[in-house]
Amino acid sequence: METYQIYSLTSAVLFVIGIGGVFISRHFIKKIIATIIMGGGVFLSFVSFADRDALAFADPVPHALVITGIVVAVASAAFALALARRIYQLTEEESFTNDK
Amino acid sequence: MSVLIDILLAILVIYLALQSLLAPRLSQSVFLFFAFGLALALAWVRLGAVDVAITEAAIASGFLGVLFLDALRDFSPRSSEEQKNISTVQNSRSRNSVKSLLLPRLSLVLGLGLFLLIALEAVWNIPDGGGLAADAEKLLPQSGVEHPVTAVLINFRAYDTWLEIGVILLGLLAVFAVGKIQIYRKPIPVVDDILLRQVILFFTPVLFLFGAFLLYFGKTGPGGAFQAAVLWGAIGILLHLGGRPIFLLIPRWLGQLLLTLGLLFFLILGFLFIAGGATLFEYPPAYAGVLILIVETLAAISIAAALTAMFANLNQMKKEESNKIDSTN
Amino acid sequence: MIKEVITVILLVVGCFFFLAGTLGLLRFPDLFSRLHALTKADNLGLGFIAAGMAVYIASPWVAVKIFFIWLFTLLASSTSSYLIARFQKEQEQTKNRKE
Amino acid sequence: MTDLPISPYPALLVGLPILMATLSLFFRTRGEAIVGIIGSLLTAGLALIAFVEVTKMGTVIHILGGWEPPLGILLRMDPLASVFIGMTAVVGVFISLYAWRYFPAQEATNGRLPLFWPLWLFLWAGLNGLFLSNDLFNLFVTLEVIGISAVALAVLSGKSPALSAGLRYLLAAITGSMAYLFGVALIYGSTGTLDLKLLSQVLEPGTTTSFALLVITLGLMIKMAGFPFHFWLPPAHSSAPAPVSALLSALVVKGAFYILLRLWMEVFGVSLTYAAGQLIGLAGAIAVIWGSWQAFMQTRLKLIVAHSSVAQLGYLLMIFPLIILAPGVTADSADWLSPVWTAGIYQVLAHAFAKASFFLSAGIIIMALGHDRIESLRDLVGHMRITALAIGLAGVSLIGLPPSGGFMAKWMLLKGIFLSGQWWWAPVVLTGSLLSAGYIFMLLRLAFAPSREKAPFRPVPKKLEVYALLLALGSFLIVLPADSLVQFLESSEIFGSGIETILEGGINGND
Amino acid sequence: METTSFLPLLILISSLIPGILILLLREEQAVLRTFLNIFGAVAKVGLIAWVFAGYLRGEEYTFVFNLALDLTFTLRVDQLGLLFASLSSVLWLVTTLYAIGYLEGGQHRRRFFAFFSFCVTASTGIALSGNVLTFFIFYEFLTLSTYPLVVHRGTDKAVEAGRTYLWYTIGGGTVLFLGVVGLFVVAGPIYFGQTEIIAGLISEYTTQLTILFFLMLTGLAVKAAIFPLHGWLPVSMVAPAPVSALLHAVAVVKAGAFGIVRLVYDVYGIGIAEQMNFLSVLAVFAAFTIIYGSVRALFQDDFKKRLAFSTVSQLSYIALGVAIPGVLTSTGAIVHLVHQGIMKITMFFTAGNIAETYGYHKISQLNGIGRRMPLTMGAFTIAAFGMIGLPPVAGFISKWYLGLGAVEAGSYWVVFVLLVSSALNAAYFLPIVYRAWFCEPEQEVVSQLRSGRLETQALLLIPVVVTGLLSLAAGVFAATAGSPLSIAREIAEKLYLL
Repeated sequence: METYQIYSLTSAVLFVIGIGGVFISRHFIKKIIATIIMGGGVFLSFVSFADRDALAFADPVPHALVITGIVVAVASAAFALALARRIYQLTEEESFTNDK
Repeated sequence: MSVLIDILLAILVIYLALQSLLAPRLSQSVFLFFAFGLALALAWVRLGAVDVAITEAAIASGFLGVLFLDALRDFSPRSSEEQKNISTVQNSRSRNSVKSLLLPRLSLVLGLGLFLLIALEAVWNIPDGGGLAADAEKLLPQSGVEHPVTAVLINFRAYDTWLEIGVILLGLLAVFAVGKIQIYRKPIPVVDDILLRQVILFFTPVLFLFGAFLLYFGKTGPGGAFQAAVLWGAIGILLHLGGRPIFLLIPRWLGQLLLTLGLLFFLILGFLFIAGGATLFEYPPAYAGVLILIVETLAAISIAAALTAMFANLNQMKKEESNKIDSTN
Repeated sequence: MIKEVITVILLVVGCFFFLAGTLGLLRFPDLFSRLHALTKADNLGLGFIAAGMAVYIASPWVAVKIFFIWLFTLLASSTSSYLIARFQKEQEQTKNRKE
Repeated sequence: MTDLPISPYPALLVGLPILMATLSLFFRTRGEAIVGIIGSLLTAGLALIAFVEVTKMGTVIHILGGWEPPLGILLRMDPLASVFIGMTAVVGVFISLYAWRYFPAQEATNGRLPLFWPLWLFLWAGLNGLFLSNDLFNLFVTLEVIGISAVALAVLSGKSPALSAGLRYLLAAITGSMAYLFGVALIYGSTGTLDLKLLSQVLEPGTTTSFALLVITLGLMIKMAGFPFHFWLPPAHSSAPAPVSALLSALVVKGAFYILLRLWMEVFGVSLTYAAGQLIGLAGAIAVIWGSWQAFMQTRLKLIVAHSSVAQLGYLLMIFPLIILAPGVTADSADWLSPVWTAGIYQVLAHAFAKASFFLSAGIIIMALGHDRIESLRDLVGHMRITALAIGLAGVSLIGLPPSGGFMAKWMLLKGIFLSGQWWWAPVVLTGSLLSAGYIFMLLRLAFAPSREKAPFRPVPKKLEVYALLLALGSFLIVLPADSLVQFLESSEIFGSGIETILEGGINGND
Repeated sequence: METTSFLPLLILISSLIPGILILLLREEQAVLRTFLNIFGAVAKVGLIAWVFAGYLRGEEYTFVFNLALDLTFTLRVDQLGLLFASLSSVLWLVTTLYAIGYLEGGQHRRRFFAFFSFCVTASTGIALSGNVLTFFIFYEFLTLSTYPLVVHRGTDKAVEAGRTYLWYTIGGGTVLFLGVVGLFVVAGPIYFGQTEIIAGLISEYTTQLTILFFLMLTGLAVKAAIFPLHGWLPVSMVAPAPVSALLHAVAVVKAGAFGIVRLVYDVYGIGIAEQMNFLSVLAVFAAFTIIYGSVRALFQDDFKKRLAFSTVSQLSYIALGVAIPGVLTSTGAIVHLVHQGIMKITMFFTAGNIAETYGYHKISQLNGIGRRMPLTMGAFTIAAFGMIGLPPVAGFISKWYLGLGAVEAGSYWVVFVLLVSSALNAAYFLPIVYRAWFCEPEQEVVSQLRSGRLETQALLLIPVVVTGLLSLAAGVFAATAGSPLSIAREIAEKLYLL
């Protein structure tokens, strides 16, 4: 088993955990964490695929994509957090009242 | 040996991810999430993606973790799962609804399991597409920088990066939109703690220098605008926590300039290239190095400002009633 | 050879302190003593590990960098535990006043 | 690829709105609005110039940074993209004009909503970027630009129902983008390129490709509120301020549809099966019936309109089973393809105009009544005839009665359904039409009914009503240039094409 | 189809543009509105007369606009279309005058007259449409433009009637839509008169074409008020009298009947329709509707309701005529399209006049009304005699041709149906006539509308007299060239020559 294979499998697991978390978790914060975990899985898969050919010059494109992706994901997560906090501030709700 | 480390790390990452979602208490969730981010950063290092590791540790784990921690002050210590249990005890009708939720939940979990199996199959059998390493290596000398990741970010795929800087500004605007901009202009109480103040004063130049180093080093090795921006953003956050909200101390126009500088400069530069007959973000090869450094610096300033402002705004969004303040037991 | 031995010894000692600190975090009764265990033991543990790494790499520049890493961690962790303690104390005071 | 004419317009179409958005941040409320409206007018003008350019020169490209794909990113403005950009410009400029009057008029009740203009211009840039993009990862970034700005716009009012709906929307949007991005990672890993054009040449069928297609489709379905994932749309669209609802419904959901269409047609042809098309069509069909029925059951105007969006988007999904040919049919012999494509384009256009108009009218009614419960619409015709007319016209287009654009879409869709022999979709189209007739005429009936109060409607600025009416008329006027529009689109490579499938291979499931 | 002429489009525009302009006017600008209305109506009659003359000289007028792919918007002038177009334009002119008088001082007149114009645009569009698509477009446009007229009064009852009206017509429209698209798919864009297309396809696509025929027939039967799809017609007579006149005589029901004529004669062709036994089904339903409508009419005391059920019955004469193949029955059907329009509009005008002048809505209130409103009731009497089928009024001609044709075709049961329905017609119309002329009024009521020597307002009186005379003239001068009968006969002969 190569290094990249371990992490690419991990990435799939993380992605699924994230998806499950978004749907199943109730608390806003946990839903947001779940999206980040999902993103972590996606980014891990990008880089793990790039790591396959153990060349001296690794493929820089996925690295750049992942950096971009992480920053974008963080911006959305910060926004989601702001929404969650504001909702809590106004209504004291920590999760969506009617499930789903 | 190295495979063993990787397997352990992979298991740790998965465990932390699961636990941060399953932890009964919200604070545990957030701390486990911190740990998850750091473990993931280690995974990046194992995969040889040092740039990504720095970004992950700094932004996804660090900055976002700080935001989560800050949010913890708001939400009640008990997680919603427990609260739900309490309410079901009080109300027998909603207990039925919990029971009726069980079946869809179960099918969802089963579906996810199936999905996971297909996903594993898909990533396991992935054909080797080769990637763009050869192209990037060939064109690297023309890009004006020596570090391929920076070359891709600021030159080959500058458009994505420019949009991404836009997304950060947009994220800040979105946070403002939620909080009704006024909150952000509210003065915050000054912390009168001498130790805190001194430490912040000590760290400010250190962080600044380190950020500048990362920025400059990005030309040749791991580092660059985003990593530097987080460090500089950390300065802003520290100053804010220490009772010196920068955006209240500087004039409005300066704040706006700081926030938009990177995006605007990048864009106007691109428009100038178009006016000169080239395409957007097509650096003249002779000046590429210098221009990229300027673009990176300004972008880093803007991103740092945006991160600071995001934190400042979120930080002031706390619930006013004192009985809601979370005590750490 | 000797370098490796020294490295291993330093790392083991560092790990021991970390373990002790973690044990303290888990076992001590109240916040203050937990903080006490955590900061003291962990900072020391980190120092040993840093020293071990410095010996292992044996380059003066890297050694300086590692030293700075330790120094910053020291500063940050002590300040933050100080703040946590202060926050806890304020909380207790307000609670007492209310009662 | 790179021998196509190069034009600066694609880059300007993304750059200009962001430039104006950024500049508008330097001003306070009024100045920001002025910069914003100037920005929208400039962007719309630019879009029209670019549209004309494409009609003259055919597809134009812009090689960003001078780096050609696969390493660089290429913006491509083909007829299909230019029609979407043109639609965004026309609808966008009317909504901008409306917003320019609406927000000052609403200041007393809603307070100032200062961030509308920069967010809207960001959204516009994101949409233009999405339509122009030719790169899988860049599409993700534009999707995020659209997603964040759309949610931020939706929560502008700052009221708790809007925030709650917005968070739901945002989480759905993030989940959708991440699923999409996972597919992109798999595609990049297995081919080493992100450029759509190159991908279509190198992509090979296999488990990985099929799985990538699955997650990308699921992600985009979440974003466009396709049937099982429509839950976020009605609350988000109905709780936003009126111009924002119009933007979200008319334009934003179309972005995800556009990508889905492009990817299925241009890239994933190799791994599509007949069954995949039927499944996504089924999702569309359920959305049509369910959305229309839900709309029929609502008692608040904006909720009716929002649920109707779910149904109308269902029609768009019903395009897919018709373009994926059954095994044994070749694209040359499939004479239903061009009607189906025409139906798709007209459904997009007619829905954009009609729905934008409808939401703007709803905004006017809320302004006049203070709420949007439909029983208070009594005697709308007597008091606000322009708005009543706008609602009537937009409704007629939504139902698909002649001579509206919606009629053109339904006609072509039915024709495609019959010609392709997939007659089982026909009852869905008709039932959907009848149900939508049900809720539209429920509104009209109330609008004509006598009022129980003396003066139920507060006066509203007339110009607002006129903008809504013009948009509603737009959903009719688009029929006039249909012939030349279809000819123009046929010069686009994918327009009128079909996916040929073989019996074996590819994915069998999609949900 | 080679030469494109804008004349047919101009005919449509002559009422569309006034309609749009009226919508833009202010409510108070009554004079301008009236001018626009009358100008449009006169222009339309003039244009149609011009086109008619040109057509008789052998000129062709076709307007083609390609929408997309093979969807073409086509307006074309042919005899049948011209006949219907002239009927609607002439009656529109008359009804416009009547409506101006009827609605004087009423509310929302701007909306009324605007949609009134749209409605006539739609019905002339139906008349002039050259292919199935164009026909369908105007057919739906007619539905939409009549809705605001039906609910014009804005009362709960009117709104409820509007709802019934819409459900029937939109439902019918949807069925028709399905049929039309299906026809497009099977046979391509069919122009009216190209019956050879279907004839060539019928052996290959028998099932499909049969289904499509009945889908379209069902869609059209809604507007033609054939049992059991007639439910909307009696309900929607809550609308103002001019609207009822329009619905019952000029536009809506005629659009349905005209559509059936087109479907059988110009799309499928009489030969195919007969060969496939489509027509016998239609005949049975039509015959049943004739009797059913008459029987229902017999038991109505509300004047307008009785007229409404009478319409249900009378309209099916057209369908019945279409359903019995033969030159004579076709002539009867086509000419009844015109005759029924003229006579029924007279009757609705009468009902409107009485209601406006004296406020009477029930037949039992009409005792002695003839002495107070001799001209109105005179016109009504002529029309009633026509409906019953007494010579020399117009209705007689249609019934005569229908009966003669039925005998010729050997369908003796049709003659029986005609006789029974005539008897029933007499049974529900003659009492009205009798009451009006020979019963003593129970009390003397003085109407405010009665000004000077006229029995009611001039604008209400003139139209009813004109249409009454027209229905008499159509019968008396039936034999002369240019009369509806002669045109109808020409059309029918052409049909069977093919």
